[in-house]
Amino acid sequence: MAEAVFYILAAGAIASAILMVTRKSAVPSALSLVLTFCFLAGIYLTLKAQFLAVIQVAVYAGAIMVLVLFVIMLLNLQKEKFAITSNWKTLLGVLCVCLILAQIASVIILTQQKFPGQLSDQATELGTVESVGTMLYQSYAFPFELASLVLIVSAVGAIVLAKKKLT
Amino acid sequence: MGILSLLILIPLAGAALLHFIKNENVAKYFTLAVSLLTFVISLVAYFQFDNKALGFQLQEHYDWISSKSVSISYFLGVDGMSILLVLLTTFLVVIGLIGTWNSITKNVPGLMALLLLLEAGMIGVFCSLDLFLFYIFWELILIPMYFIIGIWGGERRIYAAVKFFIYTLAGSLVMLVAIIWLGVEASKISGVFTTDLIKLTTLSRSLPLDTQNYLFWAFALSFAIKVPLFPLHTWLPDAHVEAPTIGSVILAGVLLKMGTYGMIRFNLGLFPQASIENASILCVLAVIGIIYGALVAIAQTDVKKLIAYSSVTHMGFIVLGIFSMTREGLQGAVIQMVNHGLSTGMLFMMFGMMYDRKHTRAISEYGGVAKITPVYATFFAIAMLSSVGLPGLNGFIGEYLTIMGAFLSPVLHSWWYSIFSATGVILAAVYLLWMYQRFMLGPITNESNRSIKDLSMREIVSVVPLVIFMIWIGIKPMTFLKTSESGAYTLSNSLLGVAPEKTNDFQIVQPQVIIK
Amino acid sequence: MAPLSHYLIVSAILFSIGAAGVLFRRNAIVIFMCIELMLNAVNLTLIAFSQFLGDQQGQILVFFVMTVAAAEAAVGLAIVIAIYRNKETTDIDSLNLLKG
Amino acid sequence: MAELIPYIVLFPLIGFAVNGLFGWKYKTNPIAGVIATLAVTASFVVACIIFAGMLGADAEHRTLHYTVAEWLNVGKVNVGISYLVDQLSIIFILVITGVGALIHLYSMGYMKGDLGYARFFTYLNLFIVMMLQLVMADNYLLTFLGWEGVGLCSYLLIGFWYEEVKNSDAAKKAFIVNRIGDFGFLVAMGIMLVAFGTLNIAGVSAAALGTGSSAAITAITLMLFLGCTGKSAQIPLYIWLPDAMAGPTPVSALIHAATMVTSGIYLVARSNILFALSPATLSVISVVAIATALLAALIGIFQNDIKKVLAYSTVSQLGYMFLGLGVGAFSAGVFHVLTHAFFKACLFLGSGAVIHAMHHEQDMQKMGGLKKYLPITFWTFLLATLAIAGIPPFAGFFSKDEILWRAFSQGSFFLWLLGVLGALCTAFYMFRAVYLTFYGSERFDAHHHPPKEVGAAMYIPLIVLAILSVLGGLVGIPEALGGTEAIHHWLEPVVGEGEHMAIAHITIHGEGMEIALMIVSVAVAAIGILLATRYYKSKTTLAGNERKIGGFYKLAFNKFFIDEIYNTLIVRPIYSFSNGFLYKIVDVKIIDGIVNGAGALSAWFSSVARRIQTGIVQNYAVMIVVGIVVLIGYILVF
Amino acid sequence: MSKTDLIAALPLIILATTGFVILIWDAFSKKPSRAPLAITIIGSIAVIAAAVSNMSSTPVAAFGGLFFSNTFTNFFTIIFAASVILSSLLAEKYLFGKEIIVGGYCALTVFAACGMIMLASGANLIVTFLGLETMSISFYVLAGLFRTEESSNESSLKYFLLGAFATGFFLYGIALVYGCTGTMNLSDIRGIMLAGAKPVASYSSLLYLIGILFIIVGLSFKVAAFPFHQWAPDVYEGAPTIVSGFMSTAGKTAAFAAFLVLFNYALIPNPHPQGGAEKIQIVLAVLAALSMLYGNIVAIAQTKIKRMLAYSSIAHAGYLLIGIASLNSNGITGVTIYSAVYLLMQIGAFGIVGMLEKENANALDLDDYAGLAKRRPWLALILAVLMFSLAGIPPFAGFFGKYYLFLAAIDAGMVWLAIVGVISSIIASYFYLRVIVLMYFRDAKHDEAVSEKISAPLVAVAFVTVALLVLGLYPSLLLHSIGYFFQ
Repeated sequence: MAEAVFYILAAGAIASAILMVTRKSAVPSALSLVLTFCFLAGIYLTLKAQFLAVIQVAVYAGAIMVLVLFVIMLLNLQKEKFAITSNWKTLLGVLCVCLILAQIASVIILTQQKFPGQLSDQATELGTVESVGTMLYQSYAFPFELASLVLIVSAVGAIVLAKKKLT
Repeated sequence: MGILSLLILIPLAGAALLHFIKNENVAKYFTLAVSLLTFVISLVAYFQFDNKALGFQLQEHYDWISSKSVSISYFLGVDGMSILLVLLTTFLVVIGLIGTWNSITKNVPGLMALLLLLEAGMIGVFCSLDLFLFYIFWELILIPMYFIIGIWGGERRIYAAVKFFIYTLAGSLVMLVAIIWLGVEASKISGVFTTDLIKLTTLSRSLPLDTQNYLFWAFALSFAIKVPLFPLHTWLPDAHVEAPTIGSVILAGVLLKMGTYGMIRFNLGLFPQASIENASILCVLAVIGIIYGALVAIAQTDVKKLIAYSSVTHMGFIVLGIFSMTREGLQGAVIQMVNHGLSTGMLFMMFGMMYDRKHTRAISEYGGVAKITPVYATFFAIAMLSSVGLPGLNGFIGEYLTIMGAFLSPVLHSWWYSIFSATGVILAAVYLLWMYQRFMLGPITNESNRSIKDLSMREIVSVVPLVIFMIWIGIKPMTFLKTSESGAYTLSNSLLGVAPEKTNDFQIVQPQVIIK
Repeated sequence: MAPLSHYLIVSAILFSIGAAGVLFRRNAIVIFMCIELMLNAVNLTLIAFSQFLGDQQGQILVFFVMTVAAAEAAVGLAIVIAIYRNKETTDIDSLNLLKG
Repeated sequence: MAELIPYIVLFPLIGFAVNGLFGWKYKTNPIAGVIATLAVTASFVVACIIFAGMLGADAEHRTLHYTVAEWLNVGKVNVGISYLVDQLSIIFILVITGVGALIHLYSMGYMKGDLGYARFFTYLNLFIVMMLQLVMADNYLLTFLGWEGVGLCSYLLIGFWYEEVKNSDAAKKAFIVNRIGDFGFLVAMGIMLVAFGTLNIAGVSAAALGTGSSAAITAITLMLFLGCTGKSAQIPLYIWLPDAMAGPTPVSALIHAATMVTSGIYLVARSNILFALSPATLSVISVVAIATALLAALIGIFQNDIKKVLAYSTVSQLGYMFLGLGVGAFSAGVFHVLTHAFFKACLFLGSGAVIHAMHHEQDMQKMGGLKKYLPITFWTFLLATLAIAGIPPFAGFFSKDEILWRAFSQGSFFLWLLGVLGALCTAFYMFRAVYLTFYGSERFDAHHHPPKEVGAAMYIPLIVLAILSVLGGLVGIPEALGGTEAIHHWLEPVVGEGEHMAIAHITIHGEGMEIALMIVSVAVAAIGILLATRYYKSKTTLAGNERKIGGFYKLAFNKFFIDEIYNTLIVRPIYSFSNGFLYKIVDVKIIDGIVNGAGALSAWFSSVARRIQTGIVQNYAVMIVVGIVVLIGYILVF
Repeated sequence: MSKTDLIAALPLIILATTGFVILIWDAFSKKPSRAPLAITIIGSIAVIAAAVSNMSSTPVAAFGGLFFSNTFTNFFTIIFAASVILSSLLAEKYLFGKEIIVGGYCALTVFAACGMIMLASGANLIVTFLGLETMSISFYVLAGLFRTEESSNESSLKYFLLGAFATGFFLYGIALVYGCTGTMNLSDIRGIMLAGAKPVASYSSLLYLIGILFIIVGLSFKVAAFPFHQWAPDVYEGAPTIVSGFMSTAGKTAAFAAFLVLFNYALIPNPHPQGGAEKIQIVLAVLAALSMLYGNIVAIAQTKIKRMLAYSSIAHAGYLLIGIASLNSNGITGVTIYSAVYLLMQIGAFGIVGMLEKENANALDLDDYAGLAKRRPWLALILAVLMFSLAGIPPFAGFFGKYYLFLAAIDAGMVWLAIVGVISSIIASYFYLRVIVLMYFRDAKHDEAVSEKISAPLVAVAFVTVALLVLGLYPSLLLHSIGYFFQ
């Protein structure tokens, strides 16, 4: 059962991802991406990572993608003609990406016997808000603080770059 | 502080101080004073030097970069071969300065500073007993010479300067790899990465022959470019032609010797077996250079270019002498280095004097000048004859000893090296006499030449010491050969101690003949 | 329960789709979205490893990746806006002032 | 006695130094000539004292050594500035200083008023110094110093009037051709060093005796002989000598007739043991020598320049000397050197007097009838001509005939026959010169510039030399004619051993045969003189007559086109090869082309490689992806 | 969070605080002033002081193994702080007159430096990742600082897109390494690698190697190594000059510090336990070789000085990669020395370019340097020294750095790599010399000599020059302070 759910979600994620990269217009792309994120959140759930599933939806689908859509609308980009470059260089690139996929996938398949066969026993516990939170605020408080630095930087950066008028 | 450090530091300090001198004349006199002081100190060093003692003298040793696994030191010292070259350097700088006193009008303090920097570098090269230190001095010389050619040179000075720089750099970087490699190999044996020449001399012999060969060639390449050995010589004519007179004098007089000095000190000193194995290749190139340089010199229409190609020939003799590895060859090479410094230096300087008057390098613009400037013609003739290798003048001693060295060499299995190189004496006469004829003799073809002034007192003062040394070395060479004797003999003995038996072209029984 | 390898392969596929998108989409914002997809794919790998190995560090990192993604989004969009102000386009092919 | 030796060298050296350093001050003042002449005379006096001493001593004590200083002592090269005066070298020393002094004296008159007066004597003294080094050295290296030194002086003196291209060309040619010879000498020294480990002349000879004949000795001697062909003007290197007549005539007399050109003979005689040990080399010498003698004689027949005639005659006579050496008659060769020095110097000085009187006109076609204007010159010239023609009892007869006799007795009839043929030519062209110059009509402007006999400074040497030309042969009158062969006995200790080895297989002929041959050669000389008289004595025009001979005339007149052949086959190809191929193609195009090409290649590569940088972001991303594929591929595959 | 933890992180804390102080100052100040620069410099000096004092204390992995503090990390901290000081000094003239926020510039440089410290000191892949991102995001913004200029915009966007793309790979690499080792703690990974047994063997060494490879890709991108270098010329050209100087030096140095920590310490510790290590070594060596050759060759054809310096920086990334590829202690020393020296040289060169650009109306073509020696003898002299040093000519420090790197390569048995280094150095000398040729051997378009006035940028470049000479003559100064990192 859980297996089937995973495959359905996975198929959905892949399909919506493909939709995302193939839509000519930016807005459908963005919406497809939101869909992908949701599918991914579902997959996280199958892995019993509830906390991350929740913030996946909240942060990605909710915050980031809204921001992106907002900008798209702001810049009025939906009508643009350009969408896809297709020349031999791009084709070469895409081919290479496929090759990378094949390489990684083959390595994964080749060595899959060595992976643990099922979720670890603590999996359920690990994925909860409580345990992740404890971890973050205790052992990983330092990087948590550092993360604030990243956010500050992005805030300052956004101001520096996009503020309408500087003094 | 030891006397050798002093020799390096005084010109360096002089160069630094020149930054604060703006007046041209003050700068010149200051530089003259500094270079004279250096010369005097080098004389003191020469008299402190004990001809009879073995090994390196006047040593100075300070740790420089040292740790558990790295040992690079500031290590100076001289043997008979290097002290002669140090003397040559300090002497030529003084002479060159006097001889070209009025040639330069543009940014004189700058040139003077570079000249002193160059002097410090050259002395450093000849005194370093640490490969790392040696390399630093070796490269240090590039910078001032590059500027001297590039700023004060002729029309194609930029091309010449860049070619000189990159060509030499190419060689020396290969040497750098070799120095590091050698140090690494040493560290595998002794546990310490070292560039100490004396330590490496013993360590390098235990390396596998392959490695020795690679290292040998890396060093040889670098030195061969500097010498320059055929076919790596093409930077030389350009550099000489474009350089200002003082640059040519120093370049021909001293810089080229760094290459041959390196061959003696490092190629022979560090890799005796590889040297013996590869001597014939280098000698073949040297002999080709001797003949080739001379033949190409015949074709030149530019005096400086002609002298430049004659350098290729002369330096070929030195390389031949070095890789004959015999006492005669090595001694000949050492004295030939001095000789070439004196005679080619003088040729360049004297031509520079003419160039200052006439501003052309084309031989065809001259002709019959001897009639107008007899004193000049006389001195030029002496320098020319010294270069031709006339017995009684210095050039002969060097060429003769190197050729004999090649004859006697047990590592060169043929007499053809010597025989072919001896044809150089014919060709030298051809190109130099022909040049002299077109330059000095015959009717005055160019009426404007009638106004050329003969040498001034200053110029005579600058060339007379050179002539004195030419005759001195020609007639009493042992004064100088005695100095380098212990060094050269020790090296030759250690090399030929590992050499195979000689097989000659002609089977000759060598009887021991003692005739009274 | 699907095996770990399937999770990883799904992740790899998503990653590749994202990477491919970066290569052929011309709109700077869409390219940025593709990159977001790539990060998400990695997140999946991290979570899968984390849960199969029973080690929480993977999930912690995912948390930070999301933070970073947000930060990048802010900066990236600011850059796009700045460009749009000057050139009125977000077509990256038109950005070739600098080359050679 | 030995301690006097350095003074022989010292006096001319002082003369050289004084004139060299201060000569520019006293310009045309005769003081320079006085100093130089006195210096050489002093040295001649010293030589005479030594000679007298040697005469007084036993044969074993006639060898004197003196070491001035150490010169080179490096490894096996261990030579000093040390002198060896023995029976052989004293002859040369006497000739050099004696004839040298006379010629110095003569030059004082000849060069009077020349702007380079002091310079001339400086060079001349230097020449004496160097020539003395050559013959006095006890080792080959010092000999070589002298050898090259005289070459230098020759160069300086031939090109003395360097304003003329012709002169400086001749000087250059002389030096370079000599250098080819010196190359041989140099190589010979190298082989000596390898084979015998010494450069000491006595040492080498002794060592060679120890080893016996060998390839090395043949190589050494051939190489030495190459040196001799340069210095002593033999085929193939004789070409410089006729051109060398461009120098002032005293120079031609001293250097290019009496002394320097005989240094080859000295060298061979000095190394007689080496040469004797190499029969092959001796044969080569004989052949080359006779060929030279004949060729030069033939060319001499039709030359119109009086000095050229003498020059070719010198080449020819040198050929005779070498012929003597080649057949192992070392002392005979040296004997001819001695007599030749007298009569040829006399001839040259005579011609100098003529030229002087004719205001530097050298073409005999523009002379004639000078007998009455220049009586002293005429008579001395005639005596010397008789000597060279081989008319008894003049000096040349004895020495030349001995060479021919030794050639014959060596078993080579052909050498003898060719030698006699040469003698015929010699007599012919020498008398041709006499007739053209001194007889016949005056083919010059006698009214405005009547020729005047030369002054005392010039005719005293002429007379002295003429006397010597007449009497010089007395030291070597063959036993067949009841003589003592004094010079052979004198030289016996030096060259005797070599002669014995060289002529081990001699065919013994009687004295009757020797006398018969003498008669033949005298007859031949007489025929030559008669022919010359027949054709030239009273002829007013000659060019027309000679031209009628046709082809042979053309060949001989143009010196068999040897210079042109050398020019076309050697000089020009070398120059074209150097300039057209080595310099312009190998050096500039290939070697430098590669160097510059490396630079150009990286520049080209640079401009190509930078095209990857398209400025388009996605291309950059493609590059990244491609890189990743390759890297992972590497990890997976290898 | 103990006291030792805080002390260990003190430099980082001080620096971050400095950033916040600047932001606060900026928020309240009305008109542009130089105060932020002063604050930055003071803060950085304090950081250096803290780092120096930390250098000699016992090495720790603070915060429960998240943050290293030892000689190595503090050394790099000092370098980063110094580069902040230098670029602040250089900015003193450069930024004024343009419509930008000085405070923003200062804050972003400081935050970028914070990121660098995290990158160099991170004892956990999480911290490393955060550091990388902090630094990168700051750079994206800094590159676009001249937001009204198209080239600056373009530079910023290119950097951003490609940087984020590369980050994706880097992150994927971390994920794979994590998956194969079960931990992100570097010390633990090192332990596992040295043990050479458990997880890697039981999982997949191939997957692990691919992970490493992706990390290499991410870091190579940051150091601009071939073939991940293509952003660099465009970005360095388009970005404000002093920012280019800062990015191409400090940023690269930080990435190399991370390289050292990740590879030499954790991922492939010495002695090599796995067969895969040789492959990684070859990969790194090949990247090094290609970067050196490509960077130097393409630099020849450049006509703009900033672009030329950008390509030279690609080549220098190659030289530094030699040290990484050597995977031995000499390599560590070499990379450390050379990155310090390189930072001085490159920041000095960009600094002079910035000074001249400011004075001579955007003079950024190489031809604008013709005759500089006459106009500005001191600047020309300094630039000449920098060029010689970049070309690796003794006695300047650039030579010594190269020396150590070649030493490392030969010590690792890769003579060929040293020879490639040599060949590319020869090629490089051509374009470095060209600058000197222009300055000294060619005549200027306008010739009047300008008397040099002492200014902050001049002090900075003069300091750099003297430092290069001193370090070149007495490299022990550096060597002794480095000591032995991973023993």
